[in-house]
Amino acid sequence: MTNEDVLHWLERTADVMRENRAYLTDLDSAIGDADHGINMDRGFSAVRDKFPSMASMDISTQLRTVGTTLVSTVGGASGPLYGTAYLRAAGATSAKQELAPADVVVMLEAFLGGIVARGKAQTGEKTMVDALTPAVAAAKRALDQGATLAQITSQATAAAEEGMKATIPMLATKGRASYLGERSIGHQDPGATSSWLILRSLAEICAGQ
Amino acid sequence: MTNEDVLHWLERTADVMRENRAYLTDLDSAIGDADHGINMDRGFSAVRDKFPSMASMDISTQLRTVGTTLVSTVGGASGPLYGTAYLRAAGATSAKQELAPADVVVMLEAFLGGIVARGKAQTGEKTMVDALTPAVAAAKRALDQGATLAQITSQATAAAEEGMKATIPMLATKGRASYLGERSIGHQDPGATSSWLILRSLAEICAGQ
Amino acid sequence: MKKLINRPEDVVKEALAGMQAAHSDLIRVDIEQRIIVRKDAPIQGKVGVISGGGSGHEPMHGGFVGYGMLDAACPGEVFTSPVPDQMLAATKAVNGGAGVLHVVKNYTGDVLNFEMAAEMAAADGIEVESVVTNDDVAVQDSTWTAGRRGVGVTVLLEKIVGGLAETGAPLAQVAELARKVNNQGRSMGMALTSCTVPSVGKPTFELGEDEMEIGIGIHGEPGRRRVKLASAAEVTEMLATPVIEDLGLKAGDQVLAFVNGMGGTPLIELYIVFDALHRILHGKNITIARNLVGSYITSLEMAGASITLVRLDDELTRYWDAPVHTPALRWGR
Amino acid sequence: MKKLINRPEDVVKEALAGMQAAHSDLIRVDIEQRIIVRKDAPIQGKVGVISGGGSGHEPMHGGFVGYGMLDAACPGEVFTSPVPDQMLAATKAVNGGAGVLHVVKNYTGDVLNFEMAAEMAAADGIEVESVVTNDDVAVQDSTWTAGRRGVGVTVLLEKIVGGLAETGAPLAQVAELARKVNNQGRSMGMALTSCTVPSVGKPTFELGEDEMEIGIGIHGEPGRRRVKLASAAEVTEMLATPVIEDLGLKAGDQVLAFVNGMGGTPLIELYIVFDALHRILHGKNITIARNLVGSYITSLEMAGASITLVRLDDELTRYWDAPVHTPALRWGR
Ligand SMILES: Nc1ncnc2c1ncn2[C@@H]1O[C@H](COP(=O)(O)OP(=O)(O)O)[C@@H](O)[C@H]1O
Ligand SMILES: Nc1ncnc2c1ncn2[C@@H]1O[C@H](COP(=O)(O)OP(=O)(O)O)[C@@H](O)[C@H]1O
Ligand SMILES: [Mg+2]
Ligand SMILES: [Mg+2]
Ligand SMILES: [Mg+2]
Ligand SMILES: [Mg+2]
Repeated sequence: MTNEDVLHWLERTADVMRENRAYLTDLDSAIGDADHGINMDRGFSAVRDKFPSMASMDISTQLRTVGTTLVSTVGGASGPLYGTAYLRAAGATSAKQELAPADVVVMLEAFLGGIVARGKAQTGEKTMVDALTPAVAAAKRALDQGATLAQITSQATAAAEEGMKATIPMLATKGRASYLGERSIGHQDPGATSSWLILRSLAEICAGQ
Repeated sequence: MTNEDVLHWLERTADVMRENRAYLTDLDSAIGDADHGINMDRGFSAVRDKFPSMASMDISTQLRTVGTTLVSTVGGASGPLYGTAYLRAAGATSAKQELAPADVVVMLEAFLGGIVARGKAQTGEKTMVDALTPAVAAAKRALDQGATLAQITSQATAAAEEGMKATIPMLATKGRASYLGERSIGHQDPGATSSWLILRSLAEICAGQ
Repeated sequence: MKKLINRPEDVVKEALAGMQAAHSDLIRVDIEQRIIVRKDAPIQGKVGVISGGGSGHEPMHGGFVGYGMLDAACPGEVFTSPVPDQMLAATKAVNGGAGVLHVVKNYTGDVLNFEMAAEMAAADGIEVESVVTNDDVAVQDSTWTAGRRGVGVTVLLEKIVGGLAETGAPLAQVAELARKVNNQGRSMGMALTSCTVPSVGKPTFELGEDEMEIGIGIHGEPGRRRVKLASAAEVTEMLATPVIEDLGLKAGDQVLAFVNGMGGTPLIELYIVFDALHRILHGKNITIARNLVGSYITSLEMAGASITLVRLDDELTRYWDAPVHTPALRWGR
Repeated sequence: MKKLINRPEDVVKEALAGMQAAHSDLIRVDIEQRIIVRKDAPIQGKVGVISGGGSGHEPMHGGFVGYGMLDAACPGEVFTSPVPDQMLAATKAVNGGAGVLHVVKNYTGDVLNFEMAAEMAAADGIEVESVVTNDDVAVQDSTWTAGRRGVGVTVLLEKIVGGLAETGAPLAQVAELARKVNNQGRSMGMALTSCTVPSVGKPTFELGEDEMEIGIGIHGEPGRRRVKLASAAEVTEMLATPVIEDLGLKAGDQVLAFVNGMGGTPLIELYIVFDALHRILHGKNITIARNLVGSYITSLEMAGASITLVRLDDELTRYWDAPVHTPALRWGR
């Protein structure tokens, strides 16, 4: 995928975050503090303002710009988490003019790696990690089986959706939801949901290829 | 009427204020501050505590006791107003062992006189005065026509009720309700209502005679 | 009714006990007589300044008892004027031989009860002067009403007058300054919600989700008119304009601006209102030389706010700045 | 949604403008960078103490910026941790060469953002120490959670630590005192009503007319459990008991008792709670040597209260009593 494709992915992500602003916030109302959708929309709106200047950037610089922008506009837990994720993704794609399917998988691994490094969460704690970990695994599997980028990203998205749904019965032990104890059970994690949306946006762009 | 009758009147009044605590407070909610029933019940409950000692008092002392008790327990506008009313009534009945019909009318005049002296209200301002003024006039008329105490007090009560109802269309120009301006129209004045209840209690006692 | 209370009839008594426990360094609470007295009262040769009114307006008045403000306060039942006995007891407790000033908010109940108390005090040979505050511009044509209500200015007046009294000024001068502050101040308030008198158990009035009351008093009385919800900027305009006009403020004037919360409105909103007020006054070239932002004269848990402006001169500014040490207001010591 | 606001997205900005207009004698507000800085910062040789967190908790933290408390505060969006850029800007603005203490409430968002800010400051050669407050006993078995939340103790810690920093003590000592205060303090809160985040427009959670939440945080998060309404005495018991036990208070101990309102609860109710708390502690022979009663760490317009107890020794008492002059807390000058 080219830097133009990456820009399309980011544009799609920004639109999706706006469309799901209320939905993500409702999820956060149930087990958090009712701001996840607002946070993500605020962050990606700031990213949107930079799209004009991003067309001429290479992929790594594009992703770094997203990371620094999210860090400095989102706040909350998701700001440093997604910010670090995009910064790590930028690191993993430096000097690349195009991303082959393998490069995209490496990028997704780095993305997840950033969130784990920053948040220290493991799977099963009812966080973004529960959507992203199976997604990255699925992407790797598809790659090994020689799948196309479209197949890789759509299988990653499907896995992320499963992982997201799997957070519903989980007892939160990280983040704000953990304060609820038992009462966190039965609600879908907002961050796992935004992670799925980010991957779904990627798959939609790659579907074209 | 004897000091025993007066005590019955006061006992009846105390019961009626308790029964109408919520009703008077609701009326005060509409155009005041939602406490008239609470105030009257608090005051007459304090009076009730003094009933045992009041049996041995003469009429004037009984009424003075009510006046001072109301002054020191009711507060609000109605405390000084009714307090002064009973104190004036006490003055008008001093040294009397029994009250003839004429004496009762004099007592009621003094009662009204106390409220007017303290509150400076005229009829038509949507206050207690609008119930008590016609009541006293009716009592005088009945007395001149040689009516019995039962007739005098029941006609005074009927006039008070009319006066009370007549406050509904009035624009309040005294007391808290006056702050509402036009919005005070269409509501019955709480104080006029408690005044009517006081007279009705008297009539009920005298009906026996 | 959702309140942190025990039995409704114990609300005032227990709140007083709490104040005593929290502020025993400043005040003496007589639960029986229902009065809050400055710990070092009576102060010989100093004019005693007392006030009182219904409870439910906390911190007013009990929270203003202490050095440089009130010598005593008489809390009545919720929204009900205290009784003359309390005022007389307070008057006696603070009389240091220089006489006592009664600061009375203009409500029939407060006026009549303080009137009786003043008569009793006079009978006991205590010199008493009464000053009635009536700053609420929401109440118009006072010939047709009980007169404008005493609201926000009362708080500022108690501070300023208390500052003068602390200097040992004579009763006549203290009363004169009190009248001056009242003349130089105006207020107007609004409510987003009603409030519930504990012993009643239900809201005094009902307000729709999209409605607010403009021109309310401080006892949950309905306001002068009910209008659709508006922005903080519009609400501030609705409150500030009549205050500015009634006070006849002109470019170049200096004011003490007081944005008050009604009890249920958080500070973040009061600062937004203050920002709006600041813009309005700035636009008219009126300077906010001093200000007070917070919930100081409340109506139980009512959500809403009021705006009070007092035209300042050197004398008022000096005594506003003078040291004060009470549970609710403290500076300079 | 009934609030005195304009556009939801302008709430924080306009509240900051209001604070600037009201307190320009004490603070400097940088609306662009979203920081509130003590007017005379940076003070050479003095450790800078900063804090920050989501907005909606006013007066915390901005109201605590001034002499003897915070050097700067970083307000985030409502209930959302500020971003590292703000914290870095505040850190630079208050660095007088003696280093900067970051007071961080234990929420993942606050911790992660302050962590990034500290990394950036270190890169700029500024010495930073971070202290995380985690006093909320409503959060149990912290091995299974993000750890206890930082709530009421944060306010008291900022005052006490600010008092020490004012003496010119070195960063290590200031940080050590901060950790000591956090170790000696515990809190627990409850809600009678939910609250509404302006940009959301509806209550974060729904509560029945006869229900309350016990063990809430300060972001409108639902509490640990939902129970039937109870009296102030019972509620105080529910909050005080776990605090007393977790802190291991014994007869003879002296405490700083803080009864805090959540934003929509009026002072009269807080004094009733303080009265109940005073009885409970008195019964256990624990002395309330110092106290604070009022709404200092709030959740927008939520009705409710929290109780914080800090075990006092001479050092903590000395710096609690030390002069402070901020918009929200002032004494001794
Ligand atoms: N330690 C962590 N590791 C990974 N993700 C986390 C962690 N803590 C919280 N999250 C994610 O952050 C989401 C909440 O983000 P957001 O609501 O924007 O921040 P905040 O909780 O500060 O309000 C949660 O739904 C969860 O998925
Ligand atoms: N100046 C006055 N003269 C006569 N009656 C008055 C006057 N002012 C008020 N009232 C009466 O007092 C009643 C209100 O009494 P209450 O509610 O107990 O006191 P408050 O108004 O102080 O709460 C009114 O309904 C009215 O009848
Ligand atoms: Mg959140
Ligand atoms: Mg009334
Ligand atoms: Mg009343
Ligand atoms: Mg948040």
